[in-house]
Amino acid sequence: MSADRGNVKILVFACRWCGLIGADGAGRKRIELPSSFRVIPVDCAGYVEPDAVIRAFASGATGVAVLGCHVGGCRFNDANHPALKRLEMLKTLLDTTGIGGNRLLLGFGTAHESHQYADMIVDFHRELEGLPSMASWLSPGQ
Amino acid sequence: MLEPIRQKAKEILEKKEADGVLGLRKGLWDVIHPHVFTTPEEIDALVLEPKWLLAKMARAILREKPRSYRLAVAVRGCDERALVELIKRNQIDHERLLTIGYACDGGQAKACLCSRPYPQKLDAGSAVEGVDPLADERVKAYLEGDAGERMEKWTAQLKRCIKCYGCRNSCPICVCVPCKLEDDVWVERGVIPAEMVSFHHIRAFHLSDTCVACGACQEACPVGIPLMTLQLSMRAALKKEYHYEAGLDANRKSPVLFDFEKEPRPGQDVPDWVDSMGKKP
Amino acid sequence: MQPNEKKKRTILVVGAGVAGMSAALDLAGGGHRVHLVESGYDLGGQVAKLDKFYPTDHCAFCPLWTEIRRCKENPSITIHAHGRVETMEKANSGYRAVIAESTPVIDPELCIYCGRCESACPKGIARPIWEHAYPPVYLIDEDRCGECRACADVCPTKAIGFDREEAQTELAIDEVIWSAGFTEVSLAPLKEYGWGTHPDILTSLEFESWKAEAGENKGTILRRSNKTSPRSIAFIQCAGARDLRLLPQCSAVCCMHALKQAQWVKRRNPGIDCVILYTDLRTVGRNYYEYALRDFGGNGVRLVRGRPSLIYPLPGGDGIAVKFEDTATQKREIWKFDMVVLNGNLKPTLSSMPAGNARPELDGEGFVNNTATSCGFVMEPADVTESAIQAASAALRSILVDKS
Amino acid sequence: MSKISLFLCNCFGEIGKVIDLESLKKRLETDPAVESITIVDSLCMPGDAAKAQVLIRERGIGKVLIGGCSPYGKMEFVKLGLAKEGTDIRTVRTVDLREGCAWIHGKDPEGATRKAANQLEMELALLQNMRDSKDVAIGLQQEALVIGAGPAGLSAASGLARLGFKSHLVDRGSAPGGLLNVITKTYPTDEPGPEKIKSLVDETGNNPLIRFYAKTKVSSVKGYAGDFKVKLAGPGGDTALRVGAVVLATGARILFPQKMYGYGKIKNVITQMEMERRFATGALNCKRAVFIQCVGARSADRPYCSTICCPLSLKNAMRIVDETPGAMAYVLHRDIMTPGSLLEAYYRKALQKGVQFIRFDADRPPEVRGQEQVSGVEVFDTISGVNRVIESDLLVLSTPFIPDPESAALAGMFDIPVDKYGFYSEGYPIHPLETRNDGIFICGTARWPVSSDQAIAQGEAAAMKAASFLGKNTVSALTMSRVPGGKLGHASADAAACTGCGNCVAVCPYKACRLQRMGNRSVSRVIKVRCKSCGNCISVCPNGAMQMPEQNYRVTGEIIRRAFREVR
Repeated sequence: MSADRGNVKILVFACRWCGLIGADGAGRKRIELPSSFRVIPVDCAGYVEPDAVIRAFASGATGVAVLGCHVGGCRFNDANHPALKRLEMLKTLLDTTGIGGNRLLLGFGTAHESHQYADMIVDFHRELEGLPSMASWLSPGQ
Repeated sequence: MLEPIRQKAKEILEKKEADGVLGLRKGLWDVIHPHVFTTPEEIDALVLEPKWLLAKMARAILREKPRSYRLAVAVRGCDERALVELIKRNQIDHERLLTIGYACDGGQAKACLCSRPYPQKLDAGSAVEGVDPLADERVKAYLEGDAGERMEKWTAQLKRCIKCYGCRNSCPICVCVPCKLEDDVWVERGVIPAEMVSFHHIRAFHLSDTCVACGACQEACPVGIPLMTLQLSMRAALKKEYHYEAGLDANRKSPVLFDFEKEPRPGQDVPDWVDSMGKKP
Repeated sequence: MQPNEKKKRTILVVGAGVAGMSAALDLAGGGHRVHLVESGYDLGGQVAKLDKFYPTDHCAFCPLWTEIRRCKENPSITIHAHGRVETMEKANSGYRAVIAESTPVIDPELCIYCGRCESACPKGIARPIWEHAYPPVYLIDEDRCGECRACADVCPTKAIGFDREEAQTELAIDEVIWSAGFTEVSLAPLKEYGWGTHPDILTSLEFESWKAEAGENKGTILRRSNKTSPRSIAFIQCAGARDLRLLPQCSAVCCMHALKQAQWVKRRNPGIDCVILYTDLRTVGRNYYEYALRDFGGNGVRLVRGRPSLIYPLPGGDGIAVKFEDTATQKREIWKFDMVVLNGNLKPTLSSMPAGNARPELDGEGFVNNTATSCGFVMEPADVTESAIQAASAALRSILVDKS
Repeated sequence: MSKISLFLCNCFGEIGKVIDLESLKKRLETDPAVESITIVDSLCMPGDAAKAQVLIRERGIGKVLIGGCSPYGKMEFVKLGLAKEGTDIRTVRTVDLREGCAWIHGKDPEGATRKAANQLEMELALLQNMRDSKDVAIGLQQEALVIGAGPAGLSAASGLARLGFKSHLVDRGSAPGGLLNVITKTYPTDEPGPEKIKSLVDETGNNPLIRFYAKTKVSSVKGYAGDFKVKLAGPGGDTALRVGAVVLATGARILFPQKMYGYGKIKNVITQMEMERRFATGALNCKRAVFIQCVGARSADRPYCSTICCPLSLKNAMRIVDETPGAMAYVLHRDIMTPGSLLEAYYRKALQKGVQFIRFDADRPPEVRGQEQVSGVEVFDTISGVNRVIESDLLVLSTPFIPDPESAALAGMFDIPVDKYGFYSEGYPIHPLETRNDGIFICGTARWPVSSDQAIAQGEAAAMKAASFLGKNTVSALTMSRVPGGKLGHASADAAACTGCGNCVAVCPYKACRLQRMGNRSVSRVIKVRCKSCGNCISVCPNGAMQMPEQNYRVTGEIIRRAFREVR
C-alpha cells in the first residue's frame, strides 16, 4: 500500500477556550502551517462525539485532531475528562481495526501554548503523510 | 445440571416469587424456543441448550406486563451480565427480576472464548475456569501485526458484510430505537456492503463499555465476521485502566462517563497535559 | 420596599484588574452604573500578563478573558481605557471626578494587527502587545520614538497619530472604588541583589514573560545572556520586601509565585536545579501548602531557608554567585546559579494621584486602606482569589455607604 | 428558509494577499443557500457596521455569514457592532479566514483558498440548519437563604437585607455570632469579638428583612438557581421556603489536639480557644507562655495552613507580655504566616514587644517537660542550631480549623463539591465565592480558614454576588451562564427516542439531566437552567436523542462531509 503523501486531510475539533485560541495565537505569530486541516470550533471537547470522529474518517479525513483544554482546566467543570476517556477508548478501537489510533490526535493543553499547537499540527501532518492510504476502507469494491 | 434448575424454577413458581420463568422449552417436534413458564407443571419442558441470550426478551416482557409482574430468567454467565447492563441502563427494573444461574462447561467456554463462563449468582453446575480470549489463536490472528496488516485483515472481513443488522439485533444490549446505524447522517443508506468505517466502528464503539463478550453478534453474523474480537481490546483497556468489567456490578456505571476524580485510573496521576503524540511541550 | 426600587448609584472604579473588573461586574449586575478607569491599554491588569496561574497551573486566560468581555459588553459599564482620574472632589452627596482619557500613538480601535508598522519602524519599537491581549494591537514605545512617521505612512487604517489631545470627561459619581493594583519597584537601590548588573538576574515578572509558552522562547527555559539552557535557577524571596529599606510589607503573592515558576521549570525541564531561598514560606490559601510540597518523583524544587547577603555575576559569564547563610545548617554558603529570579518587589500603586479634596490617602507604605471601598493589591497585598473577594465586598460597601 | 448574506472581509489586503477572494466568491455563489456575496475591505472600522447593516436590510436577508478575522481578533466587535445596528446576533456566524487561514498558509495560496471555501461551506451548513433552543424564563425568588450565623453569615444576611432582599438566616445554635462569641480580642485591632459583630447581631434582631431561625437545620433542598425549594427543620416544626439564592456560611471547627503534646494529661496545656476562655474569665495567670504552631496542621493528615493561628498567637503573646509585667512569651513556629502589610506590621510589633520566636523543624517537634504540670518545653532551634529548654508555666497549642462534619451533607444537598479536606470548593479562583451550582455562594471558614475580618468581608462579598444574581425579576435560562452572550443553547432530549439509559445523567458535570418516569420507561429531561452546553450528554447519547438545536447531529454530519469537499 502506498503512503498517503499529498492526500493528508485533517479535521480539527477545537475547543473555543483553549485549542482554538492556541491555534489563533499561531495565526497571530504567522507560523506557517500545512493547509491540510479544517477546523470545527466546539464549545468544549465534550461536544466531540466519537461517532463524529468516526464519521470524519468515513467521509475522507485521514486524521482527526481534538484540541481541548488542560485536563484540570476545563471551563465546564471537568467536562473534558470524560471526553478524553471516550476518545482514548476510540483510539483503542481504531488501533484494533488497523485504521490506527495515531490518526486521532488528542491535544489537551492551554490557550497560551500556541507554539505547541502549531508544532503538533505540523508533526501530525508529517506523521499522516507516512501512513498507508485509507482508500481500501472507503471503497469496499472487490 | 438440568434438574436443579427445573427444581429451582418450580420452587419460584410455587412460592409465587415470580409470575413467570423465562427459559427455553422443547416444544412440538422437539423445536426449542424461548418460553415463559407460568405453572410448575410446564417446567418439565425446560431445557438449557443451545446457548440463547434471553436478556433483551426479558426486557420486552417486563415492559409489556404491569409493574407488579415479576419475571425469573434462567441465565448463563453472559446472559446475567447482559441483564446487569440492562438494569444499569434502566431498561429493566431490578426488583422485578430474578435469575436462575447455571454455569457453562469447559467446552462451551472454549467455543465462546468466554473469560467468565458462569453467572455471579450460581444455582446449578460448577464454575469452570474461563478462557483468556486475547490468548486464543482465533483472536490473535486479528489483533496481531502492524497497522497495515490489521487493516488488510479487517477490510477483508468487513467488506463481506451484507448489512443484515443481525449483529445489532442479536446483541442483548442494543435497544435503541431509532438506531444511529439506520440514519443517513452516520451511515450512508442503501449501500452494500455497509460503509466499513462508519457502520462497524460506530457499532463497536457504542458497545465499548457495555459489551459483555457474549459473542451473540458473531454467532448471528451470516458471513462470519469475527465481530466480538473488535470489542476485546476495548474491554481489556477498561479492565487495565479502570479495573472495570461490564456486567458485573449494576451499581457501577461505566468509568468513561465520569471525571478523573470520581473514576481515577488506579496508579496513574491525572495528566496535566495530554498529547497523544507523546510529547510534552 | 421592593429590592429593585433601591436607588441606583453611579460608581467610579479606578483600576481594571481582577479586582476592578469583578467589582464593576457585581455592581452592574445589581443595576448600578459603573465607570471603569484603566491606565493601561486594556482591561485585565497584571494577571493578563501572567503565563500560568497558581495553584492550578493553568493559564488564567479564559476566565479573565470572559470577565473582560463581560465588562466590555455590559451596557451599564463605561470603560475609560488609557485614562486616569485627574481630579476628585466632594460634591453634593457624592463626588465630582474628572477623567482624562488619552489615545496612544496607535489607536487600538483602529489597529488591525497587520504588523506593517513593525516592518516600517527604523528603530524597531513598534511591537505587538503582550501575548494574551485580545484583541491584539501594536504598541509604540513613545519614549523612544523619534516621530519619523514611517509607520503612519504604511498604516492601512490610519490608526497612527502623534499629536492627539487628551479628552476630559467630568462625571458626577456617588462613590469611588480604588482597585488599582501593584507595580514592580526597582531593586537598583538594594545593591546586594545585583539587579541590573547581569541579564541573568531577573525579577519574577520579567522571568514570567521570559519563560512564557506563548513568548519568544516557546516555553523553553533559556539564559537571557547567551540563550543556552541553564543548569540551575535560584528564586530569591523577599527581595526588597519585608525590608525596611524598601518595602516593609510582605507582598503575600511571591512565595506561591516563585513556587509556581520553579515547579513549572521542573515539570518541563527536570534537569534544571531549582532552589527557592525563602524566609517564611507563606502558603495560606486553598491547596497552597500542598502545592509547595509537590515533588516530581524525588526531583522537586529545593526549599532552602536563607536570605542572600550578596548576589553577583561571576566573571567570564560563569553564572551568578549567591552568598547566603543556610539557617538549617548555620553555614555560610556561596552557591553558583545560572539564573537568579528576584521575587517580592511589588508595591501598591495608583498610576497617578488625582488632585482635589477627595483624593485617596495613602498610608506610609503606599496602600489605600483608610476607606471602606478599596480593594485588591492597592488595599492590601492580595492574590487573585483574595482580590476578587475584596472587590465584591468593596462593591457592596460602595452602594451602602450612607451619605445622609 | 431564509437566505444567507455572505460578507468576505479583505482586511485591507491581509486576507486577499493570500486567499483569492474573487474565485471564492465565484465558487460560493453556486450554493443555493447564499443570497449575495459582498467583498469588503473592512468591517471593523467605525461606520462599517452601519454600512453592512444597510446592505442586509436592503436585501431583506435573514442570516449573515462573515469571513474575516478570528473571533479573538476584531470579529467579536464586528458582531457587537452589527448587534447595535439591530441585527440579531444569534443569526450572525463568522469564519476565521485571517489568523486561521491567510496568516498561516501564506506560502500556499491555492491550499488556503481551498481551505477558506471549505470552512465557509461548513459554516453555511451550520447557519442554514441552525435552530434556536427553546428558552424558558425563570422567575427569580427575591429572597435569599443564609445558612450559618457566624460573622460571615451575619454580614451576608445584613448585606442582603440592606440591599432590600429578604433573607432567612438559619443557624443550628441558639444565638448568632458563631466562634466570635468566645473571642475576647480579635487581631489586629484588639477589638473584642462580640463587639465586632454587635451591630450585625443587633441588625439581625431589628431589621424586618432578616428572619433568624435558631436551632434550625436544612432538611431538604429541591429546585435550581432562582427558585430553590428548601425545607427547614427547627424547634417550631418544619418551614418551607422558596429562595432565589443560597449563601453557605456554615463555618468550621477547630481541631482538638488529642494526644498531642500531653494535651488532656498535663495541666496547663491548652488550646487557643481555651486560652480565650481564660482571658474572658480573667483566670489566666502565667509568667512564661509557650505557643506551639502548626499542631496538627501542615502535617501529613492535614497538609494545609489554617491561616489564622500565627496572627492569633502573635496577638495572645503580645497580650501576655502587655498585661503581666515581666511575663515572657515564646512562639515556636515553622513559618510565621503573616502575609500582607497589616499582618507583617503586626509581626514587627510583636518582635518589638519582645515576643520570642523560635523556629523548629517539622521532623523535630518540640517536647513537653513536666509530669502533671507543664514545666517547660524542649525545642531544637533550627536557626541557631542548638537545643533549647524553655521554662514555661503555660503551653498553648495552635490547632487548625477543620471542616465541619455537617458541611459535606449540606454540600451534597446543594450539589456543590467539597475539596479533599471537606471545605466547600469554588469553581475558579477568579470567582472564589461562586460554586459550580449557580445561585449558591460560599463564604467564611466553611470555604477555607479565614480571619474574622476576612469572614465578614466574604459575607459582604457573597451578599453582593447573591444580590446581583437576584437583581432581576425574571431571567432567561439562555443567559444563565458566565460566558458572555449567553450559552450556545441548551441540550434537550427527544422523549420519543430516548431509551432512558442514563448516560447523560451520569456524565453531566452540572447535574442538569434527570430521569423521569414516562409510562413504563424512563426518559431524560434537561433542567435548562443548569445546562451550560458542554455537550457531553450529546456525545454519550447512544442514539442521538439528546441534541442541541443550535448544532444538532444532522448539522455536524453535514459539516464533516463538507470539510474536504472539492468544487462540485
